[in-house]
Amino acid sequence: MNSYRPTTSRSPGPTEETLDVRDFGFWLYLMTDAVIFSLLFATYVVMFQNTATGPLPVEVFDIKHVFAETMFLLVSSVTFGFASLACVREHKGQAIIWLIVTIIFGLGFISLEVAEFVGMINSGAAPQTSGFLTAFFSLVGTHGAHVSLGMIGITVMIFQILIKGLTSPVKSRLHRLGMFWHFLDIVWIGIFSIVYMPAWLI
Amino acid sequence: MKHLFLRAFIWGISLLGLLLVVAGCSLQTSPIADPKGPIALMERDLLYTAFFIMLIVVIPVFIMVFWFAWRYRAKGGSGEYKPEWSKSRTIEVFVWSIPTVIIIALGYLVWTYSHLLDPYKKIAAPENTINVQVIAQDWKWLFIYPELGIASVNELAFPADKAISLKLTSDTVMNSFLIPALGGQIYAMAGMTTQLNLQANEPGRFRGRNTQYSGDGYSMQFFDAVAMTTQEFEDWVANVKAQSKPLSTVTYNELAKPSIEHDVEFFSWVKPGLFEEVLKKYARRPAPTLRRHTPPPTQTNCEGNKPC
Amino acid sequence: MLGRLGFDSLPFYSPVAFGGASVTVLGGLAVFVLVTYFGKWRYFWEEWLTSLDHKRIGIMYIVLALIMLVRGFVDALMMRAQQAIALNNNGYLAPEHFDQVFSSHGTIMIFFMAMPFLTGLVNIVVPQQIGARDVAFPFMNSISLWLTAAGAALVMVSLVIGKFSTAGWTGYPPYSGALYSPGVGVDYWVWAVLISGIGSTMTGINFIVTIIKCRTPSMRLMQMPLFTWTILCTSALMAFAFPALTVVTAMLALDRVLEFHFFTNALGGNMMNYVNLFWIWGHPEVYILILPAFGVYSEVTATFSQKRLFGYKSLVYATAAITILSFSVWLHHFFTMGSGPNVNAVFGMATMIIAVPTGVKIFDWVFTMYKGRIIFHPSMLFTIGFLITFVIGGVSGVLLAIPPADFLMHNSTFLVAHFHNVLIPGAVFGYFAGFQYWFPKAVGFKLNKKWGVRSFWFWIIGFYVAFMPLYALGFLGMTRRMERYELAEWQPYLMVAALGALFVLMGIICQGMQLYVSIRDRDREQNMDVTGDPYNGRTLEWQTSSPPAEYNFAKIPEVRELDAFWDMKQRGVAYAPQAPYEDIHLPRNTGIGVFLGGLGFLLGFAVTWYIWWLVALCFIGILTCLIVRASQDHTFEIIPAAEIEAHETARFKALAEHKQAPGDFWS
Amino acid sequence: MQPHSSNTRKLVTGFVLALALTLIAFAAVWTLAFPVELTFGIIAISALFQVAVHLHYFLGIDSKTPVENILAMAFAGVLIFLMVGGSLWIMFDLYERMMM
Ligand code: HEO
Ligand code: HEM
Ligand SMILES: [Cu+2]
Repeated sequence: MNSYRPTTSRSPGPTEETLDVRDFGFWLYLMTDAVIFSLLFATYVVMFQNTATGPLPVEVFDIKHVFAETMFLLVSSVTFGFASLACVREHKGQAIIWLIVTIIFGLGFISLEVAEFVGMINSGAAPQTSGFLTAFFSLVGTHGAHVSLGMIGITVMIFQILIKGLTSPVKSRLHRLGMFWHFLDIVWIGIFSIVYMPAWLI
Repeated sequence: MKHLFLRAFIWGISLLGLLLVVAGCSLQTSPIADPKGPIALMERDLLYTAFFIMLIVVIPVFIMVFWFAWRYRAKGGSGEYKPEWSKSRTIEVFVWSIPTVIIIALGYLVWTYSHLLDPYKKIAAPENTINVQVIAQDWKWLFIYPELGIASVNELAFPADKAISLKLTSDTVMNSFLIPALGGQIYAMAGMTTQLNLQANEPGRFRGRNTQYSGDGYSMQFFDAVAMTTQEFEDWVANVKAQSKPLSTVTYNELAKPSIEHDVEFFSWVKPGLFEEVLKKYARRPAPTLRRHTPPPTQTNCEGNKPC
Repeated sequence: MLGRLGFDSLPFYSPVAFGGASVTVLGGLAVFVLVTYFGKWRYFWEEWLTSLDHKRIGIMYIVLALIMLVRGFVDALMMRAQQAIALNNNGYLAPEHFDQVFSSHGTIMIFFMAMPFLTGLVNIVVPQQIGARDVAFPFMNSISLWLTAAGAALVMVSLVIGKFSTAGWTGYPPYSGALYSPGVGVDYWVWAVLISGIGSTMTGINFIVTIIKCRTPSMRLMQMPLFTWTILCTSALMAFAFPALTVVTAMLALDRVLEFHFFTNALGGNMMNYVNLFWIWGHPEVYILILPAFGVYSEVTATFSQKRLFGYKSLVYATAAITILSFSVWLHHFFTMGSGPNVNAVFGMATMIIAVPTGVKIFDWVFTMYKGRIIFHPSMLFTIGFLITFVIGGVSGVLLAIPPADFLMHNSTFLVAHFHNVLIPGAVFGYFAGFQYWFPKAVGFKLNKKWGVRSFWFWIIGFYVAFMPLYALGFLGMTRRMERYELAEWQPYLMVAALGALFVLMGIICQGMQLYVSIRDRDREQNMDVTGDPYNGRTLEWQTSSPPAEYNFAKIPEVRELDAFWDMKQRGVAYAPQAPYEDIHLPRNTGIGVFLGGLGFLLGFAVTWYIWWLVALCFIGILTCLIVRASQDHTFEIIPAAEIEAHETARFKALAEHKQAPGDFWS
Repeated sequence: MQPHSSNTRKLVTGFVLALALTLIAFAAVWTLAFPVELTFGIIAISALFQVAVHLHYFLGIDSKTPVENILAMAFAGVLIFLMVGGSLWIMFDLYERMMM
């Protein structure tokens, strides 16, 4: 290989154009993630009657609990929205505060979910108990894992804002993280409408 | 050098011709090309029909490829050269429409024959049908004759003048049941029942096997399907009954243990409901009575605590 | 501490296994020693492993594919040898060993030969064909490469430590579940497939964005070369089909490791759903394999017929139609599972509809040859071989798509013949054609033609001899995956098939010779590709130098028509001076992709062997890599205009001095 | 990038709408005021609307969104429909034929 290699290297950051390209790429990633979730949903629907010797859905779901989880997640979506707005308006401090609020609500959601899972497992409704529970834990757990990852992302972004300030790469990352966070809220709509609510009706 | 190539070529061609003739002969009597039952026959004819329909487009493709490659070769080709020619409405219409028409024809075949040859469809009236329950095990097949109360391993006997109606399940991994000469293929899976209806034209012995890879003994997991005259079948049943070997839950569990190249074996008595018992081992859903939320249909007629 | 890992994991249980392990270990050692001896570690690390240059990544993909082709082919030879002799005896491979061989053959050929091969071609060619300087996400590209390599490494390691899966490339449960396959084999398979699959999803996203967003602004969609079109569709398939594979293998892993009940026999598992989910990915996958090959054939027929591609628009629409349709047919892989006639018929008909756009493509290539001036370059030979042979495979596919006919043929060697018939003369011939075609572009010198022609003849004859008997065996009722059999009438066919495999072996040896001879003679005047346009090409990749500068194009090209470069040559502006030059931004090399690949490999290995502390460490490591990378802003470097000018001036000077005009290689 | 077009008002509107739709669904299930079939309908419709609300007010999808993003979403939508619809059709058909 005698191909040409440059010798100089100043090191610029990404241009606005590359950031725009990244947004589209991230959007596509979200679409592929949507495929993952929809297949988990399909599997859940296929398996939710396969309770074998384990409990029925209605015996393990608690509507108040789910309602609280829903509220936490919904509010966190809005607070992230406020963080994005603050970021557009170049209010560094506000952005950080809103992000912290978002994490708090996210944590609230996750702790409720963990409490729900632990409670179920302790009452003998573990993922190993039946096909239904396997499908349930996997679907809802995958969502929970995404939310946790999102919170790690928010933490990283808080530090980036503190250290780097609201530079355009930072803003662009925050924007994509926001897309991720809002997307997870949409998945949650699916979860309470398809997983929890029918259980109380059938 | 040239001679060498020529000789090798001639040898090659003659060898090929010989092989094709031999192959052709042995294929004529192959279970697929020479089926022994009405279902397999229809399936084979369907295969052939579809193949011949497709030749309508396939042959022109062959001819055109060789012809064009020869005629328009750069060195010595005689065709004219038109480097900018790249569009032709007429050709486009043809290349889209002819395959479409063929596919419509094939689609019609698919629809009608899928319904006609649905493996669940009974072939004959109940009194002309013999029911067999089939359980796939590692690595053998158990055939239970619920009406006769007998069972056999690795031999499926039935009278040639009756249809057989199989209900299949598996007591191990996924298996696939196929008797090529009689046609039809269906999976056998634990906790589920699939069905297959077959018939033989005349008495004969056919090879059947599991076609879904299932582990060490898979290659030798075959059995004989034997179509018999009525008399032969009665003798066979009598012979089985004379074995005085019962298939109880205990002996069943013994049988179900993995074994390779299991010999043909007969059971003179089968515990009633054994097939269902095996199915229930893998129950996916609770019994309907456990469902709190399906209101019992009789509820409205009951008064107070009185049983009804 | 080491989970399930122990001394008994080493392959001392059978001489064949030990042989395989030794070859693997010695091969790895030989590479290590050679590189160390020549002191090339630094060079490899800085110039290759950490490179984000799409052309180098492409070359590394193809090197991986060629190595895995050899490995997969050795497996094939072993199976052919076994089946040729195993009439009423155990042959030389124990059942359990034979089963590892067909499983690893299928897995390797699909995931680690075909996928890297096509991804490599895509990487080298697509950005150049659309006048771009790079892919949209160069770093992600590097991750994809190294995740694929990690998967391949897992399969290779299974030769040495532990055993590979025996569940086939499809891994159907409950057989692949913990109850029936308690060893580490299926875990190796799951993680190899899962990890490389994530890489493929990323490749898909990357190239969708590259093609949509990074084309030269003057190129409209309907002016994109056909290869680029097929890659756009392939990428869409990759991005949207691979998540299904991720889901289904992850579920299988959960079943195995955490005793979940997705697909178990008992407690509410449902193995039918595995089959369903697997083929939701599996069927689009076969079009992921074939569409890039279709793209190559489109380029090759036009170039070597020295003529415009016939029916460009039809070809584009046909490709798009195949893309969507391929998501609506997956049930044809399990007609025999017991679905009702309505379901079977609808999916059967949907499957057949794909024959229409495929047929249109075939006809369009045939009419591209019509009124052309055909040059029998090896890549054109592979194309003609494809046209004839693929049709046979396609027709057998359509036969299998008729549910009642499939009842006879499902799981038989007829099916094996079908899919090799579409995979080898369909997909693999396409990759070979592309390899022969773009080789000079990638490395700057031409491939030896004589050895190329020889390898073609061995491959095509070998193919017919090896696989036509399998169609016949299907009629004789032979099933797939048999390590022994008891019907004597099968044996002659199997012996012929083994002979065919030997022919293919000759073909592979010829390819090796071709590479060797070409590299040996690369400095000869007539072998060097000075112009960058050895075949009088039509598309933009032939405008760059061979090998291209890191930035591909000093100036982003101006496209006016389909066959943009051809058009430029006609207008006499193909090599117009391009000053003044401007600074160019390019991504800076980084080792994080390599680390991520390494961590992926370790993760897979650790889960396979239940080494949980290592799993935790790997997770932390991966997260750290990602956070570090996500916090880097200055990931680019600038190539100053002066340097570009110097380089381009030198190139134009060489072009002017060169005696031949572009494209005269064949005159 | 979308944030430029979004503002506080939009966010708050979105929040109120989403909250209302959530409450409707939960209330319908909690109170069981309607027949089961109707409740299912309510859940489905409010979920669909809520997804739309989130897409528009939070993710900023509107007529100014680049066409390739919309296309990607439509493509994903079609494929998800095929995969999920197909899976459910296949699997429930199989259940029906195999559970006796
Ligand atoms: C590159 C890979 C590839 C390609 C391109 C195809 C293409 C096709 N395949 Fe095949 N396949 C591939 C790879 C596989 N297939 C399989 C299995 C498989 C099965 C399941 C069989 C079974 O398990 O019982 C069916 C029904 C088909 C059908 C088809 C059809 C209809 C096409 C069509 O796309 C072919 C279209 C082409 C045609 C038809 C020829 C050209 C057209 C002309 C000339 C026009 C006119 C023709 C007509 C009008 C008919 N395939 C398996 C098995 C996996 C396993 O079980 O391990 C693999 C790997
Ligand atoms: C080049 C010569 C090749 C030979 C001689 C060969 C031979 C074989 C053999 C003998 C089998 C086992 C058949 C059986 O189950 O009975 C097999 C299976 C298979 N081959 Fe090949 N093969 C070749 C190339 C390829 C290529 C290039 C690919 C893919 C791109 C491929 C993909 C597969 C797959 C997917 C299987 C199925 C594995 C399984 O059953 O799980 N093969 N091949
Ligand atoms: Cu398919």
